[in-house]
Amino acid sequence: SVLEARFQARIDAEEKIEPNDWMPAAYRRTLVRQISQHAHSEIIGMQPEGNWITRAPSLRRKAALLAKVQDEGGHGMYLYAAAETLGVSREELVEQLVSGKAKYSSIFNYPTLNWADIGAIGWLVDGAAIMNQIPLCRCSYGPYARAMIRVCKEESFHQRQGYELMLTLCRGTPEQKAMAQDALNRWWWPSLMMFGPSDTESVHSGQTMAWKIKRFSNDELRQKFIDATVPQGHFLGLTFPDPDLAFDEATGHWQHGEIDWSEFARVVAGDGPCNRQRLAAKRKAEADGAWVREAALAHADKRRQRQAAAWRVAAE
Amino acid sequence: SVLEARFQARIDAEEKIEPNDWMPAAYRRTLVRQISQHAHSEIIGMQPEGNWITRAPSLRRKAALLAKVQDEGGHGMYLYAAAETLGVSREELVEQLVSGKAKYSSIFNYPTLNWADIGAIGWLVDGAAIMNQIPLCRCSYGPYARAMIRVCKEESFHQRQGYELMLTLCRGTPEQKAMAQDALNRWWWPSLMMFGPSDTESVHSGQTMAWKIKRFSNDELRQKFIDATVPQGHFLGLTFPDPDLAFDEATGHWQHGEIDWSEFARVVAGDGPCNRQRLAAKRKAEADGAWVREAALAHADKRRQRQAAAWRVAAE
Amino acid sequence: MSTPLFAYTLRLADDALVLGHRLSEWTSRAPTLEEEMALANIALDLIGQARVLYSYAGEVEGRGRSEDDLAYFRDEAAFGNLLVNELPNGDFAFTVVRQALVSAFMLPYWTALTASRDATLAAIAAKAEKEVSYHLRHAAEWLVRLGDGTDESRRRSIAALDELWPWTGEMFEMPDDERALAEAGIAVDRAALKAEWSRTVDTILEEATLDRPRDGWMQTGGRRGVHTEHLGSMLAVMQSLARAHPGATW
Amino acid sequence: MSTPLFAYTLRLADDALVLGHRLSEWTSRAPTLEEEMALANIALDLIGQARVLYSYAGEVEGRGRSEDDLAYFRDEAAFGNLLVNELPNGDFAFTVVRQALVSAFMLPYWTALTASRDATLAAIAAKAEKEVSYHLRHAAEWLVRLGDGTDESRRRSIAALDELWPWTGEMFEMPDDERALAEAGIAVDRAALKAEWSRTVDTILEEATLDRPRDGWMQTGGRRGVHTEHLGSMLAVMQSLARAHPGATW
Repeated sequence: SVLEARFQARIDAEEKIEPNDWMPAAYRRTLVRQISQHAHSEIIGMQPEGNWITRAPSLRRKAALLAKVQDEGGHGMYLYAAAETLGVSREELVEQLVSGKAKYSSIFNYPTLNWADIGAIGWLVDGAAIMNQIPLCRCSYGPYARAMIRVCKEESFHQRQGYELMLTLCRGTPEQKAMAQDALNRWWWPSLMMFGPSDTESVHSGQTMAWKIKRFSNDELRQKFIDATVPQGHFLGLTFPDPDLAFDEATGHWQHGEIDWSEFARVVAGDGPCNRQRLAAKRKAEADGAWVREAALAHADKRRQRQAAAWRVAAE
Repeated sequence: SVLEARFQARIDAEEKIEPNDWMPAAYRRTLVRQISQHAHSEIIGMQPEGNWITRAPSLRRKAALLAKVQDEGGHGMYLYAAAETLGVSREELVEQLVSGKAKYSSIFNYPTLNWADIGAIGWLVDGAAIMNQIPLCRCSYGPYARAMIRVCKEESFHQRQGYELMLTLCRGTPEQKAMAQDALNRWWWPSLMMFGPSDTESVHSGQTMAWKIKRFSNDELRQKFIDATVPQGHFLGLTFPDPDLAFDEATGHWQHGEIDWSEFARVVAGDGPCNRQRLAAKRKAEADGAWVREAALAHADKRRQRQAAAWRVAAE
Repeated sequence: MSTPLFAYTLRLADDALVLGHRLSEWTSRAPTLEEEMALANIALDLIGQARVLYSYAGEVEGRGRSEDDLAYFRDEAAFGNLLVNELPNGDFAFTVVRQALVSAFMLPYWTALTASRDATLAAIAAKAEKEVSYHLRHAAEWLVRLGDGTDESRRRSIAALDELWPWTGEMFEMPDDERALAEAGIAVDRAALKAEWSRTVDTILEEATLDRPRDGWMQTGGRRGVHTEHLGSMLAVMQSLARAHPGATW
Repeated sequence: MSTPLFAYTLRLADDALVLGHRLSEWTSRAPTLEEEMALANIALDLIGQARVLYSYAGEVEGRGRSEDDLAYFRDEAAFGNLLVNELPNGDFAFTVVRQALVSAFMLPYWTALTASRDATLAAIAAKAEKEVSYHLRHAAEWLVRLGDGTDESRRRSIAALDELWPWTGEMFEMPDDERALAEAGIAVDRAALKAEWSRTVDTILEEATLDRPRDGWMQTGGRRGVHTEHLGSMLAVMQSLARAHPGATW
């Protein structure tokens, strides 16, 4: 259609699409799915890290972790707001999360088992997220692109903080270094999976590339991440749990062993270590908070009515 | 009345009164109140000690503490059973406890704040309880006397175990010894209050003495306890939190300072450190378990009906 | 170097840490995302206050103890915080009512402490005053919503108020070693803040259409290290990792 | 002296301690006084099993570690217990269903282990077999009552069964170092017990009028020290006092 052609022309010209602009239904649908999935990931991602707030081993780390988790809540808020510009409400989106209809990043279905996991999440998980998200700062949909600029700035702070935490552990006692190694062992492969299936398998890529929602392929981003991260890990004195990891002088890239995509598929489908736990915790929080949200609405209502009555009196 | 005179004669002859024997209504009432209060004390007493089961510092102590708390549940069971022989049901008694109508020993309204409190409860609280309870083994009401024989045997084991725990701490590190001293500081006065008001103030004593429910006055029992306990404390190398504590060569007794009866009255009336907490915990356990008890009844009922049906079929 | 000043500063720090820790337990459990952020903000403020106070206490003590030594390597009986701060969070109404009652006291407290002759405490107080003024406003707004909201929120608010009231008296107690400090213009007379606290609370309760509970016997003990059973369990968790690796740097 | 025997004994001990600890958390919270006693009995049996197993593991290791060194001074990742044992207690239905599922496995396990060539393990197994036979009977009776009780108890039983089922597969996994021990007649082939377990569970579920959940993906990791987030919190509390006073005698 003419509208579609004009829309694509704007995209091609690197113009931003804004909420009131015409857009194809599929573009809108894709964005809602991607943005809300991203928002849900921030929200569910608060759980594994939140697990260590009460046990953080120093006050400085406790404050930093709490602030980090709070930032994630903030990211969730910006992203829900960006999704709302596309005509869905936050309530609908949360309902989709709680009912299990909506997905969130599968990485958060892994447990945080020792303190180094907090470092590893910052270093690897936030690191991988940034690789995915930096191109999104130039995404064709304006509100999403602007939200991502803010998110990326904070994420890269978190990433540096996570790496610094790992560094402290790796320069600490043997027990602390062992924690760091254990965390790397458990988080490395799931982090690589965060970029999604290999390009040969990926379903949505073609159209989202054309719409400039996505700008690089999964494998390209994964390779960028590996190339950036492996030297960092070696600097920490840690070993990656991949015997096939090797530097290819010819290409200048780190080659990695085969990713267990059956594990990825399984965890996405619901059978990960913590899928049920995460959803149950979220459901419980929503259910426990229902009376509070109702009270806030009821009070706002009473207030409005009282104000209206006061105006009527004043008008008489 | 003739019945009353005959009843008192049996008591005077040290005969035991049994459930089916005639007894004055006031005797029955007094016993129900005393036995159920005693049972409730065992049940509520599980809470302060239970507070340390998950943190017991060695497996031996963990097992011993769990077994001890279990014994207290057992005492509660014998005592409820003894009370039931007087025509009240356990449900009624528990209802009185949960509704706050029935009392329990006020000592359990104090918190257990360090591990030595577990030793102090065994040494002092069980020690005081035994002083109160040994004469009850000869109480005129048969079922109560027999329950107390069993209870006393276990309590004196707990008392020795508690003292041994204190001894271990007092021979341990300075921190451990400080725990023991801290525990003695907090538990000493409340333990003395366990014997009840001074004889000059005590209300029920005369009649219960005549009925041989009680055989010694509050002050007599308290003095016995102090005389037995003070040398034990000194052997531990601990200081009692009573500057007036002094051995009277003339009487051969330890003299103690004034007891703060206003504190006692206040805590009995409901304003102790843990009164609300203890009752709330008991209420929560009862409420949380309601569906289980209902299920057990429903299942027993179904079973009976199926059996009855089977018999009818067999009879046809 | 003075021991009363050390003990005093430590108590202020313990108050902040213990309540901050409790609030941090709300993480990923709050009733709304906005409230998630707000509770974390308040917790962060309090943990921040605890950090500077512990650091200063360590300096005053002069034995080289760091903020973490004081937070992670003292036993329950050495903590001098208010009992009300250590009570478990309960439901959201309990958390809100506690925050309102405590902040209504802490705001005039910090205001008064800005005039302390101890320049460090005065500076800490000036920052804390701003923070707590937000805590009070936030908690009061919620209390009004809950008290004047639905039947359920009202019922829960009344229950929380009733539950918490006996723990408020301790706020106005002056530990012995604090009197001299107050007379010297270093610390603040806590008892003198009772009237202002009362007015603030009455104003909030009135807007929340809630009755003020009657004063009865008041719980006490925290300042002497005699706590509730809840602090021990909280510290067991909070200190577990630090204590498992004594001497480690994090 | 063999490391596999040490690791194996330790896993058995961890299984017993972790589940025993969970059950001990029911203290003063059980639905009836009788059940209070029964849960404490089972917990005591399990803690007792853990004690002799840790002692024996310490002996086998030969480095002088006591039962308490092994229970209180190992980190989460060193624990080799089944994940199912570390899950929080949930409601009474969850506790009952877990106890039934685990006991239905442990009974034939201990029975088989009574024939171990390792005399100490055989003796421990003989005692444990008697104990677990009671645990199984007790849990099964409750499960029948709950499954065939009220609508609510039935609903809760189904939910617990559904929740717990994915954690049962791990019981039949043979850690590598256990195979050789089993072949040497010291340990027991866990996988070989699956059929008997299945029959026992089916019998109980039938009487409880409950459907057996379908087998799906099964959780795993405990044997390699990769646990749920729940074990860390449990150990933080359990080990707190012992770790705060390293080297002390209790």
